[in-house]
Parts: sequence; C-alpha cells; structure tokens
Amino acid sequence: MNDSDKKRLLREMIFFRRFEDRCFEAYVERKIGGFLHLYSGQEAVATGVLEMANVGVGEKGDYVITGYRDHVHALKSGAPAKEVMAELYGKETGSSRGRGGSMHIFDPTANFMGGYALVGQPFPLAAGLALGCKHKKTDQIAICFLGDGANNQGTFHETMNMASVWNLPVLFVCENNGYAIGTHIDRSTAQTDQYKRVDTAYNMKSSQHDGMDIEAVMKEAKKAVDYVRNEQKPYFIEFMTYRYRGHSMSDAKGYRTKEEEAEWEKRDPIKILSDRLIKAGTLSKEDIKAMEDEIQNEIENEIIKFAEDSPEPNIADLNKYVLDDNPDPRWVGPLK
Amino acid sequence: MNDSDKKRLLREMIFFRRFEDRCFEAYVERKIGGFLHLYSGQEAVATGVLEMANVGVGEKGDYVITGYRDHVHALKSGAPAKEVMAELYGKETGSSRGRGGSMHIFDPTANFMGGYALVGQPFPLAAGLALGCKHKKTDQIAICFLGDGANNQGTFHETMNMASVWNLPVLFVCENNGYAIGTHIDRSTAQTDQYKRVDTAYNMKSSQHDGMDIEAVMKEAKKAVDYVRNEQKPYFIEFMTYRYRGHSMSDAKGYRTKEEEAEWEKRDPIKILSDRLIKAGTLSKEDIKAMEDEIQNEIENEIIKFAEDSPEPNIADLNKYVLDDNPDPRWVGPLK
Amino acid sequence: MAEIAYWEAILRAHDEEMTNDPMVIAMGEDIGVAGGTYKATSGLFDKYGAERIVDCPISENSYTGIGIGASMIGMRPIIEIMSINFALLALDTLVNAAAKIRYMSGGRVSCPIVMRTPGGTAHQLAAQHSARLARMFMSTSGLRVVTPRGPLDAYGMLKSAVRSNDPVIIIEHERMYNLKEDIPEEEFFRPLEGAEVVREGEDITLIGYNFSVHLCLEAAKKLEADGVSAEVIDLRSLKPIDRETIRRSVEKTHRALVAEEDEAPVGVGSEIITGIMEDCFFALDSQPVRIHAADVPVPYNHKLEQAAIPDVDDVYQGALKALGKA
Amino acid sequence: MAEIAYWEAILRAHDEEMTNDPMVIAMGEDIGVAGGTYKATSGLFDKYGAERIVDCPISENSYTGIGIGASMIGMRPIIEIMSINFALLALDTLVNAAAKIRYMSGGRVSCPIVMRTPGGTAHQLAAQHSARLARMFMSTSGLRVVTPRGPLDAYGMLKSAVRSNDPVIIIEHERMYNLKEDIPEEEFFRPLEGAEVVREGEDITLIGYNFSVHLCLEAAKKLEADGVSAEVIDLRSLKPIDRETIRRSVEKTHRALVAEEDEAPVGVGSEIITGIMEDCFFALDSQPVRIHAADVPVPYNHKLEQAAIPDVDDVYQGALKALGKA
Ligand SMILES: Cc1ncc(C[n+]2csc(CCOP(=O)(O)OP(=O)(O)O)c2C)c(N)n1
Ligand SMILES: Cc1ncc(C[n+]2csc(CCOP(=O)(O)OP(=O)(O)O)c2C)c(N)n1
Ligand SMILES: [Mg+2]
Ligand SMILES: [Mg+2]
Repeated sequence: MNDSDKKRLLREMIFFRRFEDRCFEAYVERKIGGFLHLYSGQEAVATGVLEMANVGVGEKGDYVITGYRDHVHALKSGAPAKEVMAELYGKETGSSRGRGGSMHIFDPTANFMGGYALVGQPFPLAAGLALGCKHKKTDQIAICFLGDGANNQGTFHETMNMASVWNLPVLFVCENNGYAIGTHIDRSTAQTDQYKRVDTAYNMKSSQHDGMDIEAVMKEAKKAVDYVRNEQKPYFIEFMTYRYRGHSMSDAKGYRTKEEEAEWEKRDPIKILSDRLIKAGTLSKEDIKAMEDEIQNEIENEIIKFAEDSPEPNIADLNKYVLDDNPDPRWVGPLK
Repeated sequence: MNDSDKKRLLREMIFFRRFEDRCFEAYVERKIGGFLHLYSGQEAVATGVLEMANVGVGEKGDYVITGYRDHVHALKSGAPAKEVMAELYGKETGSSRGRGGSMHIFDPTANFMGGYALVGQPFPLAAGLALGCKHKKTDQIAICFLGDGANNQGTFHETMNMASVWNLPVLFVCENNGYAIGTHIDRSTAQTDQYKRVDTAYNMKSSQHDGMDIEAVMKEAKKAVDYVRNEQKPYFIEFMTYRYRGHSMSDAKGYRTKEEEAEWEKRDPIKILSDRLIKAGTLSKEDIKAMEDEIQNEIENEIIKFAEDSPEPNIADLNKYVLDDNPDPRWVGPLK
Repeated sequence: MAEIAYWEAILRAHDEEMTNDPMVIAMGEDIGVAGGTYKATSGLFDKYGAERIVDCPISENSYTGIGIGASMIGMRPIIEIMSINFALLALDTLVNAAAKIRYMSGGRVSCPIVMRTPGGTAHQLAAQHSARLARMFMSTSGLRVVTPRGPLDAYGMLKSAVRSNDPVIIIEHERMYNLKEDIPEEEFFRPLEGAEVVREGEDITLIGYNFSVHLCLEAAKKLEADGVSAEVIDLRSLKPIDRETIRRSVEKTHRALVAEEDEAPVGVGSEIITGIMEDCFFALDSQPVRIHAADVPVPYNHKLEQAAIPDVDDVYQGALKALGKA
Repeated sequence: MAEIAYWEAILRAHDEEMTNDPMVIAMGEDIGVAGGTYKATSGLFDKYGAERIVDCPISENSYTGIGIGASMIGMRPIIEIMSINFALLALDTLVNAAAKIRYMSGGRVSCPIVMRTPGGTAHQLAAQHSARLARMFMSTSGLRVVTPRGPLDAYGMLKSAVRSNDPVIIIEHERMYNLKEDIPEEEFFRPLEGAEVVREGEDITLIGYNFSVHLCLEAAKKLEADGVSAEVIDLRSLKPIDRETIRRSVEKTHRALVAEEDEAPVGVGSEIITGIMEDCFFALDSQPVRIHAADVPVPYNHKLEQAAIPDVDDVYQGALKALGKA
C-alpha cells in the first residue's frame, strides 16, 4: 500500500465518522426517524475488508450484505453518500427511495444488497448470493458482515453448514464488539471466540484479528478474500472491535463502564492510522485538519443539502413496489 | 452388570424389536395409520442409555424426549406397552388418548415428555425440561434423543449454546444412523462426526461411540449421565447406529445398497448380546427361543388384544384438550 | 388508585407474580441487566437474580422452546419477544409445539407459557419492525391471544395469563407503553376472555382492540359532535372472540365498524365481520365497514407510513359510511 | 392431450423450465437422490445434476433464505418445503425478507422465488403434519399465493410462477398428488391471477380453492339432484383474490358459500365473506355460509380427524342452509 492509498483510507474513515456524527445530529433534529444504529469505532473493519474486495466497480464487483448498522458498508461498497443520506431523510432520491430508511439501505448498482433488521437474516441471503455467483461462474464473491450477537441465531448454524458443504464463495465477517444491545457476550455465548465456533464444527477456515488497526485488517482480509475467490470456499473472519455509541439512539449504555469505553478509544482506528501517518511524515496535523474541513464542507453543502432539497415520495405511490408493477400478463393474468 | 440384568436387557431389546415388527404388520393391515417410523437396528441406543438413567420410576425420574421415532424410547421410559399400542390404534386408552398417534406418544406419569414430528423441535424443549429440573433443585436431568439430520436445524445451535452458557443438566443423545430420510449425511453435513460439532463450538463435553453393542453404550452412557447430573452441565453423546427399515413405511430405500445394510446387520444389537450370552453359557439358544415365544404371546394376547378391544375416542370430545377444559373463571373469564 | 404507565403495569404484574410463585420466571433479550427495551422488567434482575430473570441470546425459536419445555413440568415462564416481527422466528415452537402439545398428548401435558410482545407500527421503524401479525396467532387452535388496551388490562391480564393453564400470547403495542391510567393499588385480576363495552351508544358499534380501541374512542367523540351516538367495544381477547357482546351491540345499533391496524386481507376485521354476518345478519341496516392498514409492507418515510396505517379520521369516515352519511 | 397426475404435472413443469432457463434451480429436502417425497422432482437429479437439483439439509429457514439471496441476483429457485407445517420455520425469511425486500429497496431488488409446499390434512398424520396455513401466507403483503386444483394449474401455474418476478407460494395438497387430468401436450401457461368459474349455475355460488374445489363440485352434483343449480368458483389465487369474479357470480345467484379446509377463525372463509359483504351486500338473499375445519389441532384418530375437517356433505348441508332449505 502506498502513501496515497493510506491517505485516501484515512480520509474515508474520517468521512464515515463525520457522516455518522451528522446523522446523529439530524436524528436529534428529527430529520431522521426510526431506529438509527451508528458505526463509530468500527470503521476499520468495513473499510479495511472492503478495500481488499472488489467493490466500487458496480455490478461486476463482489456482493456485500449486512445488518441494520449498514451506512458505512453501503458507502464503502460504492453507494453514493448523497443517496444514503437522502434515504435517512426518507426522500424519493434515497438509496431505497425513502421506503427503507437507515436499517434498509439498498444499492444494487453497487452490488450492495441491503441492510436487514432481523438479526441473523443476512447469513442465508449472503450464502444465496454466493450460490448465484458460483452458478454463474463469475469470479464474484459474497461478503456478509454481522455482529457477535447474530451468531447465536439458528440461521448462523444452518448457513455455515450449507456454505461449507456446498463450497460457496462467501466471506463471513464477524464484527465482534462484545455486545448485543445491552447484553455482554460472556452472558449470551458459550464460546466467545467466534472463529472457534466454525472451524471444527463446519470444517470451515476461520481466524480472529484486531479490528481497530486498518492495516492489520487489510492484511488479513486480503488472505481471506483471496481464499474465498480462489478456492471457491467459505471463510469466517472475526475482528475484535468496539462501538462507541449506544446500540441505537435510545441507549443509555448503563450496561458498560466508562473505563471500558476509554480503553477502546485509545485504539481508535482513525487515531491509529493518523498517528502513524503523522509519525511517518506522510501527513501533518494541518493536512488532517484541512481534510476534516473539506469533509465537513462536503457533508454539509453537498450531502445534507441534497437530502434536504430532495422531494419526499408521492403518497399516491404507496402501493408501488409491493409486487412487480408491470407484470407480464402471460404469467400473471388475469385469467381469460 | 450381573447375568440377570443382561438377560433382562436382551429380553427388552427382543421385545422392542417384536413390538415394532408387529406395528409394521398392523400398519399393513391398516389398523395403524399416519406415518410410522420404526427403530429396528437402533435398539441398543435407547435401551442402553436409558438403562443408565433414572427411568421407570415415575415422576421422580429423569425426563425423556425425542422425535417421531419414539416407541422404544417411550417403552423403555416406562410407558405401558399396551397404552403405546393402543395409541397407534388411535384408541381412547392410548398413551395420548388416540389424539397423538405414532409420532406423538406422551406419558407424563413416566416422565416421557413426547415424540415430536418437527425435526429439531425437541432440542429446546429438552433444555427447558432441564431448566425446570435445575430450577426446582431436584437431581433430575433431561435426556433428548435425536437423529443426525436433526442436528442441521437452527434449534440445535441455539439450544447447544444456551444449554452450555446456562449450565443445564441435559444429555443430548445423537443417534447417528447416517441418513435423514434418503439423504446421506455426507451430502448434507460439513462435519459428519456429530460430536465434533459441539465441543469447541459450545464448550460442551462430547464423545462418539459404537451404538450397536449395548454394553458399550451403557458404559459410555453411564459416564455421560453421571457427568450431567453431578456437574449440572450438558453433555452431547453420539452413537453410531443404523436403521434397518425404511425411514417410514413409504420408503423404498433406493438411496442405499443392500451391501451396506448387510454390513450393519452383522452387528445387530440383539445378535451381539445374545451371541455373547450364549458364548458365556448364560443362556442357551432354547432359552432365547422360549423368551421370544413368551414375548410373542404377550404382544399378541395382551398388547394387541388390549389395543383391539379398546374403545375409540368419542366424536363428541373433538374439542376437548384444546385448552384447559375447566379453567378458573378468575383468570379466564368471562368478564363481568 | 394510582396513575401508572402501561410499562409500569406490566412491571408490577411481573413483580407480584414472581413473588407469589417461585415457578414464575421471565425470559427474553435484554430484559435483565439492560432492564428491558420498554422497561417492563426494569429492576427485577437485581431483585430476583439471573436464574429468574433470564437474559437470552438472540435465539427466539429456541428460548421460546426452552420456556415451553420448562412449562411442561410446572414452570410458568413469561417470555418476552422484543418485537412481534421477531416472533416469526419462534412460530414453529409456538404454533407447532405450545399450541398443540395439550391436544396431541390427550390433555396429559400442558404448556402454560405467557408470551408478551409488542406489535404495531411506530415512528418510522419500517417494514421489518412494523408488523402487527395478530392474525397469525388468533388463527391458531390451542392458543389464547389477548390485547390489553391500557394499564388496567396490561396488569390484570398479565397476572391472569401467568395463572392460566393455557399458552397465552399478549400483544402489546409500541405506542402504548407510556399510556397512563388510574388502577387500583390492591391486587386484582382481569380475565382473559370477554369483550368490553367501553363506551355506550345507540347508533353504531365501533369495534377495536389494543391501539385501535383508542382510535375508536376518539372517533366516537367526533361522531358525538355530529350527533351520532357510537358504542365502542374493546375485543380484549382475539382468541377466543366474544361474539355475544358484539351481537348484542349490533342488534341494538344495527351498524358496525371494525378498526384494525393490521393490513387486510385476512385478519381481525374480516373475522369480526364474518361473525356479525353469521350471528346477526338480519339486524344490519348497512354493510359493516372494516378499517385497516394498506396492504403494503410498512414504508419508512413518515408520510407514506401515516398513509399506510389507519388513524382517527379513517375510523370516523368509515363510521359515516356505515351510517350512510358519506 | 394426455392424462397425467398432479405430481407428473409438477415434474413436467420443473423439467421444461429448467431446460428453458439455466437460472432455474430446485432446492429442497430429499428432492434429488431420493427423488422427492411426492416424486415431483424424480429423475431430475440425474438429468440436471447436484448443482441444479439441490438436496438440502434439514434447515428450512436458511435454505429458503439461500434461495431468496440467489433470486436477488437473477437466479430462479423453486424451493420445496416438504410439508407446509415446516414452512413455519421458514416464515421469517419468507415474510420478513422475500415479501418485503422489493418494497424496502424501493423496487430496486426483487426476489422471484417460487415456494412449493403441500398443505392439508391427509390420512391421520396428526397435529404436526396436518396444517393448512393458507391464511398466514395470503395475509402477507408482497407475496403471491396460488392453489392449483389439478394437473392443469399445477403445471401451468408453476411455469408462470417461475417466470413471474414476484415471490410466489404454491400450496399443493397431499391428497391431490395422484389426481389425474387431461392436459395439452404442447407447452402452455396458466396465469397466477384470476378465479375461475368451473361450473356454471344459477341458485348459489360455491367458492373453493385447492382441495375444497372438489368438495364444492361434488356438493354441486348432489344439489343438482335436488334441483338446485350451483355455480362453483375456484379461487386459484388467494393473494390477490379475484373479487370481481365472485361479485359477478353472487349478483347472479344471490347466495354464497365458501369452503375451506383450514380451521376458522381468520382465514379464506372470513376474507371471502367480508369481500362479498363489501362488494355486493345488497345482492344477498341470505347469510353467506362458511364451511371450515373445527378449531382444533388435527387429531390422529381417524374418526376424530374426519370429524375435524369438512367433507362433501358438510358443503352440501351448508348450501342447503344458505338456500333456506335446512
Ligand atoms: C431476530 C431479531 N431479534 C432481536 C432483534 C433486536 N436486536 C437488534 S440488534 C440486536 C443485537 C445484535 O447484536 P450484534 O449481532 O452483536 O450486532 P451489533 O449491534 O453489536 O452490531 C438485537 C438483539 C432483532 N432486530 N432481530
Ligand atoms: C422441520 C422438519 N423438516 C423436515 C421434516 C421431514 N423429515 C422427517 S424425518 C426427517 C429426517 C430426519 O433425520 P434424522 O434426524 O437423522 O433422524 P432419523 O430419521 O434418521 O432417525 C425429515 C427430513 C420434518 N418432519 N420436520
Ligand atoms: Mg455486537
Ligand atoms: Mg438419521
């Protein structure tokens, strides 16, 4: 990785952090409704893993799918930031035309196949995307991001087994942040090292790594992505990480200590990379400040503006998108 | 184990085999309806495991639960053979009053908590029975018998995790007969050694053993039962076995070879034990013949006769047993 | 009497029943250390400990199954499913096991579980968090389904549900947890069966349950301003349905409307109307009207969402239609 | 024309659609090497191989989910659930995912899966193998639900379902797989929408679907012997319901009966009756009648089982009631 890549990745992570901070504000202002799950603290995982995958190249790229904490995954996959923000604003120009909201960002032009609110639901969908890739004999793979809590769903087990027995090209990325809402992993899970839940049990390759240092993430993700693509087999990779904010906007975080939070913030992914770049002389503090200002400007004057200015969906379109809106009468009818 | 125990166990296994052979005939005669799943070949597992548990002592004993292939498990738990047969005949005197049939034998007076037709459903129910035992601080445990195919259900994963993290006194007995209906385990399951699916993945003790030699089964089952009871923790034990007949009555067994069947029949559990007892001089061939005749007589003149002679349920009782038939008006109503 | 919120009523019922009977436990996600999404179990973890306030992993089907298994041998589990949407994951154990075990065993084994879960559409939670699904439970033989409209029933029906020997589903509503009502300070019970006439009237019968009772009551006020006297019935129980109370009312008013937040087709509305048809067809002066949500997955956008679900005005307009005034 | 059985019709449709479009695959338990419980995929494993006739582990929720995921990128999976009872395990992926993805994505992603599954009560299979559950699917926005009554529709609707861009549930019936009918030898399609008048009549409209159409047809014969001319409608599609065809018929006959094998309350019967109420209330000369199963888990004992589900005589007696003759 050369310096310009490093700078770009730092910028991306700062952008993601600021984008979500801005979502927080917009939620407080009641511009955004519903549930809002923010990703601050975990940026190195999605950014690092997807940097190593074939994303941002449209429909020829790899498929990405995740849960409700999906903004950054969508953005890094190539969903336009304006459209993601417009979606949060519930606008017709949003990624999901205002119908999905924060938990359901979709952008098939970026092969971002959705955020899902049912914990554990993306596992089989991801394996299905991989089955499609395999069937079509492209060299695409599917990448599924999910939390540590999700691994307790039955779909985890069922899908790991099928992905393995059918040799599906799918990379499962476990973002282990230690909590499922307010329940600590030790209280919900017999085997807390998530990667140990799959190796022997499903004959699947798996490993566990630091999820705060993006360079470490990238190094391991590259191996995993290559394995999945070349061997046409699933791989389960676990990253140890932390979410700074509450589970969603309504969470007072009474279940964890300030000390624990502070401990993790010392290893903030943005801090790790920026410190490193400053130390290496690649960037100065001023460069970073300029970068932040530029980002701030972009978010405010382009992204938020776009979201604000966009129209809401038409109420007359309430029934659109339920079923195929222009079905072929030969298959659908009516009966003659 | 002394000689009289061995003789008793041989008699029990022969009884179970004959009982089920007779079910087969009754099904062909259309006295028994629905689905009928027979256990021939696997007798050493249920007989051996439950011999080591505290069963046949009524409501103070251990709880037993299983799938649809449940006759032998019910009988060995202490459900009266007459009532089990009457149930298959759909009679009011049946274990489940004729409402359940072959797949749903229940006898709470023997702590036999049912046969279930939904593959995988008994896993959590068993853990729930164990939770009840733990909560009441009795030294009872729950024993759950299920097939290799059932282990692919999501409930397997969810339940193993909770049983382990909550330290529930439940023994999971996997009867690995290599097939789920017509699908061989190699084609459905990434890790075919079932006990390896639970050890690391759920931090649960597990082991695999021969399921055709009842003495081997008993030796291993004793360790497992004692562990569960004394440590108040779950244990997963796997027995390698084989079902001789088709999955249910409508199965032509086109998915497996005669050679494979013959190979397993060489290690028939009844043959192994009877050969051993003959060799040791404990029993003669004639003794065994006499035992068989006595069993045949009992089945025909007591059990079948009871089933035949028993009355059918009253049609007027169709709506009985849906809800509590005599509810307390304070809780149920009507509203005044 | 003391004014308490819906969530406090549920909390009080838990607390009393757990004190009363050591076999009562609560199970669910985040109900213990985290205190419960809607605070309905807050404080109980400290009081009763981890063995009785059981924080569950995200494994809806199996922790429901564990509750069912425990109930078969005398435990009385109150199982919380954080949102009714997630109940679909537990439908196998609930419908195929809990609802059928009593019957399949010839009455020898019962499953006296209580399942509490909020259904309903609330502030832009979108399609995967806005299901109502009453229909899926109320069409299952072997279950009881109740829908408390306020703190009185939330408290009194939960207590009855814990004591009843049947599996009981209590459908709450995300928009009702902060709703307040005066309820007696001494212990009481409210039965699981029986609809209730919550407002008497002469000209039309408005039938609701759970949140939609409040829409009916508001609509009744608007109708009163028009000189129309509306009777309002809270179904309270969706299984079984108290058809007698409905029949009596419709024979008096000759007109009926049923309001549900669920999307048609196939739901509370169609069942109530069919019941009316069967019980008092000739008493009707006009077609009964059903008010329901649009038959679409619930959209995120606020305006679309509001257009998708019924409000007071929809009930009011529907009533005018039934009255031949629209 | 050639006479073929229901299962053969399904097999033929699979075979043709798999030859026509390489994106079509079939998934399910025991459908491959074992040939399928009802032979509906027999022989296809040898012809198309393990990658297109996918034998699945017993993991209903996730293999349905895998089919859905594959369908999102152009595959056309035909998913078999061996018995509708097991579909409850897959209801989350089906209802919360397949049915909602199109809407939640603003129309950008579709899930053109087909799910085939037999519902219904057959020869003493008892409570956990006798569910009907049409109600649970037909009340879900975003799904299509069809119920072929014989080989013609079993073949022609499966072909249309594979080609349609919506998730389609095909409810078959265990007692229909051997039912025979003459069907054309050249390829044809039968649309997924539209009820069909399968017998014309003047005095009463009998409405059925799937197996219950046959009960209605038999009852119509009995009524004919009494001099009553019964019209019989096969709904064919339960979602959407063709209310227009029903309305036209009821406006002609002025009397209606709907027969379902499902237990009331809340089901096809209540929805059809409510629709009639809404569309042609004033055309009715008598209360519409619904015939349905008893509201009990299905018992094993043969006589109880038969008492629990409707038969031809129940439909006949119900019709007499609607005609004021009983
Ligand atoms: C099926 C289901 N059950 C429960 C929930 C409620 N819920 C939402 S997020 C969550 C915790 C998930 O934890 P984890 O998988 O670790 O992801 P994280 O939020 O930490 O990123 C829960 C329980 C849900 N959305 N879906
Ligand atoms: C949920 C569910 N899915 C599918 C079936 C159909 N089915 C009945 S038995 C069976 C195979 C089970 O195999 P296994 O667990 O190995 O038990 P065995 O029959 O070998 O004893 C299947 C697929 C079912 N009854 N329930
Ligand atoms: Mg987490
Ligand atoms: Mg097996």
